[in-house]
Amino acid sequence: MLSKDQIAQRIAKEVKNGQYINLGIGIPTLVANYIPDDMEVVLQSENGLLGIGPFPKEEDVDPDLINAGKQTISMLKGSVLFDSAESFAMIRGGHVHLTILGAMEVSENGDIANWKIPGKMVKGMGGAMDLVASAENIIVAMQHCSKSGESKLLPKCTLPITGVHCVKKIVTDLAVLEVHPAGGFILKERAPGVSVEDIKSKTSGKLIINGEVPEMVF
Amino acid sequence: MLSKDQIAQRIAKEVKNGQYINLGIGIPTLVANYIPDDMEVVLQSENGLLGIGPFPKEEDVDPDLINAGKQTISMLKGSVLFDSAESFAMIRGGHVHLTILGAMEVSENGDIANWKIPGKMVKGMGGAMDLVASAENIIVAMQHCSKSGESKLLPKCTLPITGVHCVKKIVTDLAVLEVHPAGGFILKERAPGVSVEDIKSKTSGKLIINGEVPEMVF
Amino acid sequence: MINKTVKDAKAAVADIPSGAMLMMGGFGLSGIPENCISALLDLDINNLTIVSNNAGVDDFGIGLLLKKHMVKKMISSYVGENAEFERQLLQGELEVDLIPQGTLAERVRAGGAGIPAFFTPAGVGTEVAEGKETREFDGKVYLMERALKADFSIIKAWKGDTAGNLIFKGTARNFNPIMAPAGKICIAEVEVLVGVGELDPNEIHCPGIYVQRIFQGKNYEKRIEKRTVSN
Amino acid sequence: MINKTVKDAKAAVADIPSGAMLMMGGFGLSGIPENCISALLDLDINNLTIVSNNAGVDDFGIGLLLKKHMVKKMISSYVGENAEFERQLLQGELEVDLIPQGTLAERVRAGGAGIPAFFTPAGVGTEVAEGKETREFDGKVYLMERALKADFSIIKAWKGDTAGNLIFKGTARNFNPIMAPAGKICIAEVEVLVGVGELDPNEIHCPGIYVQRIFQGKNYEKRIEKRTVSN
Repeated sequence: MLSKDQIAQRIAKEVKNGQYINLGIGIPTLVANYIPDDMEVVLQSENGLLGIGPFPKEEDVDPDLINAGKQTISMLKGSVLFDSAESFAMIRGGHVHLTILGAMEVSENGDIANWKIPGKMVKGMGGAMDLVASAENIIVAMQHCSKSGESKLLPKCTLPITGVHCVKKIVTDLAVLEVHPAGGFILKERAPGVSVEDIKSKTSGKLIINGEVPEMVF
Repeated sequence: MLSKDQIAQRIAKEVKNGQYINLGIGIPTLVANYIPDDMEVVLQSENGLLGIGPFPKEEDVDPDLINAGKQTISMLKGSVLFDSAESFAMIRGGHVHLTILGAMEVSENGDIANWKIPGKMVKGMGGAMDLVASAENIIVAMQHCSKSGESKLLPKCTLPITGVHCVKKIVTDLAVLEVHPAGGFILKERAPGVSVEDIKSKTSGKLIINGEVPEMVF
Repeated sequence: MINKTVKDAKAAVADIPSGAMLMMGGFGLSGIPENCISALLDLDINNLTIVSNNAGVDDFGIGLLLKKHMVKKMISSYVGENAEFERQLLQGELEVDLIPQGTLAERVRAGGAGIPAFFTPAGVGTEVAEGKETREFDGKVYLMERALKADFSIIKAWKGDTAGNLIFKGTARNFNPIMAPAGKICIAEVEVLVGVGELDPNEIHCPGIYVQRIFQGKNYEKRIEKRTVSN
Repeated sequence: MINKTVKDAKAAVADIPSGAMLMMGGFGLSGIPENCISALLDLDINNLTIVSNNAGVDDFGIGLLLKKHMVKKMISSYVGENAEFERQLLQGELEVDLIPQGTLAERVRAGGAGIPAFFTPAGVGTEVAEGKETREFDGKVYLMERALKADFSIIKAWKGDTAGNLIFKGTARNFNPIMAPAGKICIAEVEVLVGVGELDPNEIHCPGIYVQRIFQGKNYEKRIEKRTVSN
């Protein structure tokens, strides 16, 4: 089973040189730590920045410079600042190539649920619905099962959804899976030491297994 | 009969302190010369400038600074530059209070025709259709009759129209007229030396005369 | 240039009545109009509808207006940092309309730009789409969304001149410049107010035509929600 | 930062094929991509559709492309400065689609912003409305207009960095920044190309994310259409 950092590390391998990327809160944020130094990618923060830098040194903290998770950050050489309408024009217009975000559930047709649990306090969807409706490539980072052991890869989402037919790939603590255009999770890779049977038993949606499933390489 | 400059001078009296104004090409441009010095108004140029200044001195001519008529201009203290989408957001959103423009024909219900003559080369409407569809107050500056002596104030426009029910006031070489909400040109003022009968004979649309019609005062 | 200056926050917000529809700039606590929020707290008004991406925290920002029960309804994209908000919502004392952040930004932009409605893919197939017209363009389904306007938009900039031209700083820009034209009256508070001619016309983020009142604020706290540093 | 530089105009436009849909920035002759226009003239292509507010003059700007019969169709708001244009149009050698300037700007902006359609009051009741859906919102009638996109958008800025971030000068900004995101490939020529980090992130008019190719142009003529001076 992968740690959160290992999930992030595996996702970092999906990143291509020259991409503009939006990273959600949680595991996706960790992906930035594993992007190779020789790769030029630009991270977008939907509150109005292209070119997110590392967290600032204590003495450089600026309340006027935060990311979409409200954390203080820094800028890089070549960064750009803009307003919220421009930021989502960028996202909606497909200029951000890759969105990596967390999820509560993903369905076998690529629907994602990650914003609301009925009966619990609603916090709001923030920019998630815009992101999943727009990016050409959407990768979900999440645990394979909930804390109570229920599969989060389902035939159909049970929670209110954030977007339909949008998730392309899922990286969990157990596996890498792709969503088949006609429905179903194609098992692409196993986490080290995790068996196909184990993944099968923890995937409630349709699992597609084509031949030998390799172990992940980092 | 008023000269072009006198038409502009009379229109300048319609300008109110604190207004943002778009002036069309021709007589409307001359209006700027007659706005009193103690009045603070801002002229918008739809190619991307708020705060049009006077024509530049020869040595200050800048090809990167023109007005919507493609003339070289200057900026004022407090001017702002912006792109074409922002410029028309400003116009369409009703932030420009007053539009003054020329016309080939105005109808008694406030329609305006000023962009196209069938059979002649079409130049295009430029920003005129956006301006007349958006500004809360639209004043037309034009000659009362065409060169061939035909009235330009008509029951209905004969030329392709630029906008419907939009003209509020017309200042011609003969008169000041307001468009009645229910239709008709209300004769408000006569040019010095011009009789009501004269105006009546040169107005083909419905003319509404309420009592004594005063002579214009400049 | 037309002079838009008013004396202070108190003068700027004095005529805001109960039941008004307000837009307030800011993302989280960054770029919020602190001085105007304080001045609103001193007014005896309520039943406000507030359009703001977030709802502040319990003891800062819009949270202060919520605590005083001045707000009837919030129109936001994310309100998860505020326990008092949650309590009022569960008690039925507060309404909330949650909108995808990009849709919120575009609805505000449309409101200022004279666009009454537009189509967006965000929210298709979700509960956000309920009751809304959907339509297919080039094989993809979109929702029709309406423009948002307000009686007053209350924003915060870094620098401004007396004609209302504004420059923002860092990510404190966010919703501030797009809310300016969407309010019938836009009130802008700035950290630094300068005379006309002191800002470069090419560097202005929000043209003064959208701003009706401007003043220099004071005692900015600029509270940080999540101070994160690297070693 | 991602490096977007190409050697020159020739390299930037080399893969533009016959029949391509192009957007070209500029208002009148101000802010037009002079170097790219010259490089296009050296290509053996035709049947271009060009979205540009104007069509240049007989011997400069887009007029040069027209003279070489490279253009099948112009999508513009005003084309009145060009006699060759008129001749080709009357001869049926050229198509033209005339669009209100604000609608043109908003359609381009929508194309880049992922908005497939929107409503505008411009053109209601005129021949521009023919064949278009109309709709009433709050008692006023609007036309539905569709987004415009292009295969290539070709723009001109004053300063740019190697990551494609752009700053414009004066009213030469016009359609340039909004066309950048509306092209699948955006080519930007600049008067001054600098390294990343040399432009202030707060002063950039067009973020580099929209620009795929950038180069420093040369020998700018910047012709003036109407030189008007005061004494």
